[in-house]
Amino acid sequence: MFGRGLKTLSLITVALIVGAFAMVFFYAPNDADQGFIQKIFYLHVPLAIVALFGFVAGGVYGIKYLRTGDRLHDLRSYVAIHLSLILAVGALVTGSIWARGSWGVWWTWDEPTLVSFLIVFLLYACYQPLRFSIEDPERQARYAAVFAIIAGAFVPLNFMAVRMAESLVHPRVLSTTGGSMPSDMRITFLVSTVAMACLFITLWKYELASKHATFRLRALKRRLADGEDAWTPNPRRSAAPTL
Amino acid sequence: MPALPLDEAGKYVAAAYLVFLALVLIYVAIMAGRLARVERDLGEITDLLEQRTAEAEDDERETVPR
Amino acid sequence: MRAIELADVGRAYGERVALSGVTLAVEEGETLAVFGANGAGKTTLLRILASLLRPHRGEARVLGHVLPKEGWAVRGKVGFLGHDPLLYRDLTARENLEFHARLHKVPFARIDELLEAVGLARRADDPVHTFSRGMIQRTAVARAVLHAPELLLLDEPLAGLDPGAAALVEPLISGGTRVVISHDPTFRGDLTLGLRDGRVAFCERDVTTDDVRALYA
Amino acid sequence: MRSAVGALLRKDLLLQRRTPEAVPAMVLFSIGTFVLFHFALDEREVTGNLASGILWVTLLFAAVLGINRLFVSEREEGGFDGFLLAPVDRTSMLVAKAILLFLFLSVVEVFVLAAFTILLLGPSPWGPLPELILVLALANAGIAVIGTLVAALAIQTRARDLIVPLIALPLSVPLVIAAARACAPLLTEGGAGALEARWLAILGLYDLVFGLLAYAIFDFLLEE
Repeated sequence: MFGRGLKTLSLITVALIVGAFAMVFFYAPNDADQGFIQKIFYLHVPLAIVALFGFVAGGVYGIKYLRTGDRLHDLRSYVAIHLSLILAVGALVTGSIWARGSWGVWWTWDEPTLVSFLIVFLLYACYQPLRFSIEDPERQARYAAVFAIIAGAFVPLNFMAVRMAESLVHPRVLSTTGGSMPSDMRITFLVSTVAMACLFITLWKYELASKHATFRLRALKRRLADGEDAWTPNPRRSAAPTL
Repeated sequence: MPALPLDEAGKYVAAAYLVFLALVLIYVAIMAGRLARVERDLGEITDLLEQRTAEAEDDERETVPR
Repeated sequence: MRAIELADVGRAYGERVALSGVTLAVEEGETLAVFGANGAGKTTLLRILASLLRPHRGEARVLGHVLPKEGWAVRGKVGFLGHDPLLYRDLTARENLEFHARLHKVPFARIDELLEAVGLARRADDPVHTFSRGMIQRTAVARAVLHAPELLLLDEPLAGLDPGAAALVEPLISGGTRVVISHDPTFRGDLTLGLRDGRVAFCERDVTTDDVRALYA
Repeated sequence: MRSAVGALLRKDLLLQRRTPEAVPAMVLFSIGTFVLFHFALDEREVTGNLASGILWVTLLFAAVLGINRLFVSEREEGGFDGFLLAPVDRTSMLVAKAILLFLFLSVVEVFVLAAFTILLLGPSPWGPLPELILVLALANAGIAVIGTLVAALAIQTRARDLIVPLIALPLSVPLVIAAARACAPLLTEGGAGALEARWLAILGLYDLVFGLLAYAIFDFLLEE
């Protein structure tokens, strides 16, 4: 059921990613200030933005889980946060590389996106340990949803606070997205972001389909093995949700 | 801030995009591992099912001659 | 009205199924006696009836309210006495009871009455951690019946009590509708439920002591 | 709900008076941390940004100690069950515990601020005291709300002592940013600087957002 439309979506994603990267290198002009290194921007910022939305989506599915008690929502929330964590690692590493290339240091506290991401990453890195340290699957799902909601609300607040706190001394590309950024750069950036979002959705659906299939398979195996009802829970303890 | 020359900047840009590629590939590798487990589980289920049908046939054979 | 109606109630903790397929009905004013070896699901059943645990399957009605949806309506009408006395060790018996009296909106006069009834009037202002096991149990009984509940859920209410103390406590916990977990095979209620490995072994009005003993074999 | 909150608070304050655990530990911990900062930084006196930063990091770590203890008596002595059996609104537990944590922090801060002035702080904090109290109160409210949520989240897990600081520290980053930046001009040598309204706005927004959120979702942490 989660696999429906996955093939089309994958093809669209591939086309968009290839197109976006082609635009980055062959269409968008080099940045006037930073030169070629600014090409990292088209990777780093979409990664960060999509991870951010992924975290918030995890919170939204957390709310849905608490309202309905449907374990599938817990699964959706878990997979969204799990994938966003991976993208956040990508955003951190690419940001760090950009800082090294631009300013000669691996880390800079003057880039609010980067600093915020470190904080958000540190918070969400607790998500899996929290899940893992709760044995009862129902309570695990409930507490994980509460965490996802708190953390989801925390993301924008944190961004605001960090942005206010950092003095904006360095030339920052993101602040120019609104006005002075040349339109060909802006279009490239938009396409890259859409491509990244598509990649996220594809992987999300992919993992949902995979996890769902695994659960159904396990349930089938248990039923065949000892004739027990399908509601006998999964014998292996894990941070991942069980259905 | 002076812009980095292309040959210097190229390394960093390549590194960043490689990080992205590596992340996606690692993800694919992990999912491949999961797929292998699903395959194994499926094999076990098939075996169980065959075993069951074999037992059922044996039962029938025993009861029929009587 | 039936005080308790259970239909195919079950509950699992993670991988372990603690209770399954419990179906029974207890009329108002009756006593349900529950027997079973350790880990047979007695405590789980009691906690479900107290709305402290959510049943995973089946339908549970307590005092006419469906659990867990109408748990709020059941709360405050049941008196629960589990293994744990639910008392703060560093507070005195009176302070503990006052805390619960405030939560249940019970006048404080009732506290003195109950402390007198369980024979603790003289020790009422000593911290609970100085109490012996029997005294803690007596305080816990007072706590459970503080708000004059319509339904009593008792897990071995006389455990650790000497005959004198048991005689004091007995009148407080008899009379109304009750669910009593017991390990005394001679104990009898109007209805007797035997649990084995989370499943119903028997649930009848007439059982012999041998039936009950067989549960522990 | 008010009577339930009152009952819970009265019980907790009574317990705290009989066996003072959290507050003395938090105060001692803070003073110990100041001594450590003195040697680690090799400074006799601190002012401005540095002073504000030391104060807030110390207060936050002390708060984590209090957060860790917040629900221990409920869990170990059956307080959760006793509370859940009563016909009261479950959110009253959140309100009572958050007020309790707020009171803990306020009492601790009285001692800690005095100790800080004596041990490390250069300029006198008595001039800008009203502004300081305003910032402390706003930040305390935030820590109290988020601390109660985290404590309730962690109390039922197996790795409680690990989960609390791991979650509470990142969550309180905006609080520390705003509180430390707001206090920095107040603790500067040669006359206190003005309090910047934007930091107060962040603190207020944080309190509001997490207060409402906690109110909406706390029930789910108490079920079963």
